[in-house]
Amino acid sequence: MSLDLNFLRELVQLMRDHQVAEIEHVDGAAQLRVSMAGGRVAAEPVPAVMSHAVATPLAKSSSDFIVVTSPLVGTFYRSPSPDASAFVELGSAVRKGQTVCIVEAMKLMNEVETESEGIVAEVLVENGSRVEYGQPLFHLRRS
Amino acid sequence: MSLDLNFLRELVQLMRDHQVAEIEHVDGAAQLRVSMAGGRVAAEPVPAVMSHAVATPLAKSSSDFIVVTSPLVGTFYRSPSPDASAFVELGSAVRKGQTVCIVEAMKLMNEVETESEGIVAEVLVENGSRVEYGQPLFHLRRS
Amino acid sequence: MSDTVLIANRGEISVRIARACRALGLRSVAVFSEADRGALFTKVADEAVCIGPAPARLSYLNFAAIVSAARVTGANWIHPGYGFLSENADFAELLTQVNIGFIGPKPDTMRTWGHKLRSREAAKEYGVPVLPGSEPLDDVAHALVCAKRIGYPLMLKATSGGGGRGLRVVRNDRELERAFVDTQKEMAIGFGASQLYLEKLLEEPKHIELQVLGDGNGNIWIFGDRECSLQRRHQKLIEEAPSPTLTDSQRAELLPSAISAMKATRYLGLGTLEFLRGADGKLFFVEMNTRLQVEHPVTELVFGIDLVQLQIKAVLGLPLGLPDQQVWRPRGHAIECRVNAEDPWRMFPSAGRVDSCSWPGGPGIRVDTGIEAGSIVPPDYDSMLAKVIAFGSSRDEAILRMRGALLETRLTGVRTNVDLHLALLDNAEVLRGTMTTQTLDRMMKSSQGSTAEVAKAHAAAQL
Amino acid sequence: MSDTVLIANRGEISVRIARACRALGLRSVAVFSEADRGALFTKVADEAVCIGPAPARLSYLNFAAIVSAARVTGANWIHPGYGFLSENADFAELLTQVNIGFIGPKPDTMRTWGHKLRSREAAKEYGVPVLPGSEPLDDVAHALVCAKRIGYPLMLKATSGGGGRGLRVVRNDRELERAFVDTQKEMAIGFGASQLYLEKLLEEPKHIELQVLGDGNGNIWIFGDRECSLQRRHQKLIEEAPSPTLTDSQRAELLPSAISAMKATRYLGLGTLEFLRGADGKLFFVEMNTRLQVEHPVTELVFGIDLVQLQIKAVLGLPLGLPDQQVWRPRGHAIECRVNAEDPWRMFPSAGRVDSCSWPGGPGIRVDTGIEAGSIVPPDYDSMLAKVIAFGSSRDEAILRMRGALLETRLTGVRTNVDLHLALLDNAEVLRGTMTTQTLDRMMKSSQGSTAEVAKAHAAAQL
Repeated sequence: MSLDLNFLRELVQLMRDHQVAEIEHVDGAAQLRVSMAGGRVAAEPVPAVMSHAVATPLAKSSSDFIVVTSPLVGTFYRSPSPDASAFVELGSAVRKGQTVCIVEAMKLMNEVETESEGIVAEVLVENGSRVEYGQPLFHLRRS
Repeated sequence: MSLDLNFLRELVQLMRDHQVAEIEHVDGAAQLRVSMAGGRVAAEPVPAVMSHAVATPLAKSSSDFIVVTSPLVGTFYRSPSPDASAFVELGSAVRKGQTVCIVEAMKLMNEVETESEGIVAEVLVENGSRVEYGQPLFHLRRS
Repeated sequence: MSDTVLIANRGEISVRIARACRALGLRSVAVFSEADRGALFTKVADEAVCIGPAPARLSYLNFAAIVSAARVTGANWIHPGYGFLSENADFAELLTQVNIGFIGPKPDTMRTWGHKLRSREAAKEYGVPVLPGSEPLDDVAHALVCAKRIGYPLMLKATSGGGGRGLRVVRNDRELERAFVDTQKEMAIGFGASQLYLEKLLEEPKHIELQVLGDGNGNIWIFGDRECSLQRRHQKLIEEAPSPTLTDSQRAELLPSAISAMKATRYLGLGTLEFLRGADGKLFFVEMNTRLQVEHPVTELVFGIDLVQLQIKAVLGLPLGLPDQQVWRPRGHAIECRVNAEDPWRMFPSAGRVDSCSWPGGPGIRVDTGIEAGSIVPPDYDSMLAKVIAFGSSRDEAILRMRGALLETRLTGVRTNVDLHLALLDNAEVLRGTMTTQTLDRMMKSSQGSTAEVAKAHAAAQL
Repeated sequence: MSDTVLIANRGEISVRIARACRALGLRSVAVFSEADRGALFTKVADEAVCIGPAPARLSYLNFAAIVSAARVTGANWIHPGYGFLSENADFAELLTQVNIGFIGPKPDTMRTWGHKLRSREAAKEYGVPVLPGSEPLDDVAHALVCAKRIGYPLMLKATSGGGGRGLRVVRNDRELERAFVDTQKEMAIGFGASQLYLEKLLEEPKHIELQVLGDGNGNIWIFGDRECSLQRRHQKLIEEAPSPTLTDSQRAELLPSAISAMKATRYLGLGTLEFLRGADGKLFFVEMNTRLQVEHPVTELVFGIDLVQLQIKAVLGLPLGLPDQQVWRPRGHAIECRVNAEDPWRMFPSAGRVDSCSWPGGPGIRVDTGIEAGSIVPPDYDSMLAKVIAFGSSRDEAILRMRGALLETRLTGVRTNVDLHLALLDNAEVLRGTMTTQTLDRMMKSSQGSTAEVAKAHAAAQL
């Protein structure tokens, strides 16, 4: 670790803004310690292994929702064929392992199944549009 | 980490501006430690824990010290000629406007005068060495 | 329909290809794995699509994900960059079947010139000198017979090896017997069908290569030579153009057969013919890379051309706008240093977050990178952060500028090998231009004790 | 004693000169004012000395402080860069008296070629075409007589003016009378002794210039031409080499007289002969800059040379290593955009702290800057942050690459004029190459309403 002035400036600003009394950081054993001036002290050694906190696509569930994400890049279809009705609608109750949509890739229709049961609370992608790997497709409410 | 004077100057400024009590940094095992003076130490800017205490050239005085800085870039001489004795010595009492050294530039001997009285507490530059604009030359203790 | 190029790669070369597309007025699509979300290369392309999780086999090596990404983004061309799928003839073949263009040679050409043994045969056919060697070896007994005929020392090589794998030096029958078994075992793990063969060992060779461009109609251009002798574990570290030791008469001798071999196979796109040069100055063809090389910028700087644009134009059938000369003369000298995220002395990779970075600039300096302040260097892929390239009117000037550029290169957050590069540019063999593929190993061994010193000297020299 | 060069300047050009010194094996010393403490240029040079407070007259224009800094650091040469003391013959004269070399022409040459009226006379003497004009004007009556002789429209100019000051267009006697009084008043404030003279006004001129190098012994090289017509308040904004409109026969016509004028005065170092080109295509000499220009990189890129190294070599008497040809042919095309800290639409400068910056790179892109993340842009000096320079094999390619490079340029903390550059590179006159010194003003007026739109388009295009 080389000592960077701008980094320090920002660090100090941060400490001031948040009334931090002490920051200790050991690189070798990967430890981080932050002490607050206000009396509330977070004294426990915290692992400094920064998890590459990536936003939505990885967050597959919260306390309220189950997020169904796309397992591959392709085209999103809500029904097995243009004439057929959708696999699920808003408010549908779905079982674990039920097919909720298709993602087409290389002319192969990949059925996307739920990993747990729930009620379809939100359809996040329009029929026929492109989806990325990991893109949220549905929100299910825990049932 | 190489010891950079400008870096240190700015670091001290940073610490003064934000009342940082301590910054500790070990490169071998990569450790960093920053402590804020916070609300505990209020009255005086706390000097940093550092072997080479460098005053910022901009801060010409603190409550304890008067810093005499170089008004130009050139060569610092403590006496009017090689044979003569120094203008001032450690412990000398100086009047306001007294010549304390010479900074030679372009063969012109520029006498440096104090802006207020005091006792010579520290001579910061060696005779015959080069000084920058704004470089601290003497510390005077208020008398 | 306007042309859209999907870039099936990541990092600096994805940025490089996106820039070439932009200069040609083509739309570009980046694909990325979850480990590369937010990376610079996903922002430089016109569009970016996530194709899978971090492991390359599930993303950058995933045929279906890449083809599907091309489909949903309307891309009708795929540029494979280097590494990953760039030399995979099966992938190229698949693309032709689904009506997507592969920016590289035809699959058949890749199968001939990209195959270690077949390319030897092809080269021989057109009079390109190759090292004495064997046919594919059936078993140990066969190997011993061949070894006797050619004479030790030898290299035992596997056709599907690479990057130092499936490669062993043997100096007598006993070593050959053991190596044969070991290599077979090594290749059985994850390298698929592989044939073994023997090749005469050149001691202290130099690595020299020719840059080829073909338009698929039998028109061939050779953009001079490069020398890439500074290697470690068969990974190139510093490359330059032209080679400091190749003489003009050697060049003149080498080119006609190389050109005729490329002409005869109607080579399309970029390719590199790799040679080894022995201590006696003789050159031998060893293999061909049927793709864009990491070190292509040194050639670009001395010829004033854009190889990636030319590659794309050649494959898309656009006019190349090149004069008719097959052989161009370089102007000046260029050197490239690969800046990697690693502790070069202890050979540790150094993944993590780049907290700040400041790249060099000014006259003669070019930087190709996929890194910016805040970038994550994932542990999943190779460790190259940037290529710093210096041009000079002479080799001396290029080296001087490179040294300055390295001193101006500052990254925090990850450890880099900049200090190793500075040490190399002070090495007497490198300065004389007499380095071989053994020079770096030799330097590392002799400096084992003084590592700390070098690091200290560098820290002091750093801004 | 080894040679040490003190760089009496700041910002990007100080970095540029330090790099040239490093490439030549010369020690470099940066000088800086208190406002520039910690700036990048103070770290790139081998050493740095504070010479005074922020105001330039107390630091960068302070003869005594600079000479004293040279003395205490053992510098025996001073490179003045551009601006500041670079065209101050008195400073150059002083240096010869204290045995310090000035990296520029001899003081006498500066006094001849750097003086607006004297250089007109010198140019005429050697057959270089100049605009019809007057001798120095004694008073208004004299001015009216001269105006009658030459014919309106005219420019009333002051010899000590510059950057748009001391310069007025007059279209009849009444305007001339008023302008004469106003200009005298303007010049009385801080411009010292100044003479007024008249020059024929060219409407919608192009600004074209020749890059000169002399070795002081009568050997002269002309490194082609540049066009710098995109100006605002006489400040250049975009420059390119070669000029897109100058024909080869015009070049052939222009060069012999320019060379003979430079030869006869045994010109030493770098210089630039500035011409105006009227709508009829005729070129007229207007003035000479006896120094390195901001826009020198575009010439470097198309000729593959290092002008700052050549300048230093010429003045230090080192071998130039140039072939004997006086006139070189450029290869390709180069464009430079000056990235300034300003709101270009409201013309506000934008001093402050650069919180983050990410410069473009890759093939054909060069960036010269004195800025890094965390840099302070002081309000005391000019607002240029960086020069982004793009090279291409054709003008179209250079423009395409420049557009991409500008899109990749990201700074936070200060406002820049990158969006104005992008708008200019979309302007039809610029794309055709028919722009004049009026084009930028015209575009600003017509886009007054659509400013917000342009800014929005740019924000969308930004990464």
